[in-house]
Amino acid sequence: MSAGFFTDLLSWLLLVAGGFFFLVGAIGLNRMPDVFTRMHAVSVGDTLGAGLLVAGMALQAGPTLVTVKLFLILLVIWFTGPVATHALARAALQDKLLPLIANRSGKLVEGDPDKIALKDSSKPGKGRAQPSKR
Amino acid sequence: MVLLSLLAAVTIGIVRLRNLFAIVILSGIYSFLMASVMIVLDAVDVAMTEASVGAGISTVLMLGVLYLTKTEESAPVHSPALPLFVSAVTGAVLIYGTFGLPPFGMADTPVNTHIGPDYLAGSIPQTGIPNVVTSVLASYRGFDTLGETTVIFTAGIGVLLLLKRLRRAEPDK
Amino acid sequence: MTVFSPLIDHFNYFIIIFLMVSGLYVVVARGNMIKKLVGLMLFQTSVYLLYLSPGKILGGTPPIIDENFQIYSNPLPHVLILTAIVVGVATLALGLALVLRINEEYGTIEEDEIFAAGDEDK
Amino acid sequence: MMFAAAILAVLAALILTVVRALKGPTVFDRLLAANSIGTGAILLLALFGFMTGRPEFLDIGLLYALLNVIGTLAVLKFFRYGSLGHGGEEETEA
Repeated sequence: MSAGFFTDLLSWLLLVAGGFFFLVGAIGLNRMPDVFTRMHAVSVGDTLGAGLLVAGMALQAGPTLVTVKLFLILLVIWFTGPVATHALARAALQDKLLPLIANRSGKLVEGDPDKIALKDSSKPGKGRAQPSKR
Repeated sequence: MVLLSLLAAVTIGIVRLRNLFAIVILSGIYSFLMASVMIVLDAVDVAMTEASVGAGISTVLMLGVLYLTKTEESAPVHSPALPLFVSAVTGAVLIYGTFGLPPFGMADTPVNTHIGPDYLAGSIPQTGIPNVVTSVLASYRGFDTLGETTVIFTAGIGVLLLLKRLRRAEPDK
Repeated sequence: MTVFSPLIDHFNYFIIIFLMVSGLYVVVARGNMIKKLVGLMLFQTSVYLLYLSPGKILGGTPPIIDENFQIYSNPLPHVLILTAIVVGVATLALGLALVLRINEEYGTIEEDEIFAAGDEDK
Repeated sequence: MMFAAAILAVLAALILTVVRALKGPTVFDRLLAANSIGTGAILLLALFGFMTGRPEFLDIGLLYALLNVIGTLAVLKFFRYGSLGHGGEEETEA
């Protein structure tokens, strides 16, 4: 009885946390200013959210075939998500879509990552505060 | 219900957008949402087919055609008033018609009492297949499926004929 | 409550009809061939939903026989729609092939430009 | 009950994602949203299966996951090379 109760409690926690992270990812998808930062937001939901949700469901399912399938799905999501995001970022960069970079006054402007990197190396005092996101 | 509203929202997007790439991507999203709705409506096999056909094959086919043509729709020349009027009238008539339909999810409607239960009861004893959709598709209504296969075959031949002319014409250029 | 209950009971039908009508609108009003095909797809999928939604029984499960369950949704619409989806993709492929052929012949996929080109030929 | 809570969260996330897909200024935004919707649909499907007590339909989730990435990569490959491998004609016959 108590073991079942703890399992339920744990899967409650995992499911709520997973739902929360997935929601946070979606909110980030709406709030972030450009494509590259949005990718960053989505990855939260894709990895942590999906992982916690799957873990919560697996606790409820117990050691059955269902659990195996769940973890297979998780594996596929975890492998394909970064691949798709990487390809997306590459294609976006190739399509002359530049990431937004904060300039001196903190305003967001479109910047060329190569030029920024050059500027950083020429002025070592400033440091690499804005690495170009690929 | 929320999923259905999302479907409607995506539809509005499809109608309004003019970039054909965005339209194809949105139709992929539409297919995913549609498949989710079908899961909720208990149609698991249909959802599987819809996902693979709608989100997979259709998207790839349309992209292939977009590659060979162009990706931007030109601005509409005619005023949309007449089609809008026709659509609105059709929609109004159809919505009037829905009030004659039974409410959602009732078990005692004519649809659900006439022949479906026979299949459900007969599937295991008569065919031994636990998935009733499979048994009806392949066993009770096998001729329908034969007809379907014929249609696909015909469509395949049509596509081949059309594209054969295309390929023969290309080296001349 | 009495006013709104038919609206809630028929909500899925309303959405279906909205999809159907917007598909119709796209097919009639837009000149672009590929967009017309997408509109055709919208119309088709709305019909799928129209078939599937009366077959759902509240509290039922998918029609895969299992001794733990008693109520199943109606399997017949699923079969019909399965056929319809496959035929739908076949017609879509045929339509896209036609679009390619038209594009090769006229150099455009806009309806109006095709008509204009046809008039010039006469 | 716990599955219902998670389903609500995923549904809300899906709504927000669809908003982005409709608003998205560039094609890439929409594509990102499409990818995210695919993940959301998988999770929704799994949670729904658990809620109704028939969690055997996870194969479909697996199919969704694979199709999701195939669709995304097809579009992206299009952007990168301007074609889908051999060009459009071959693809149409498939």
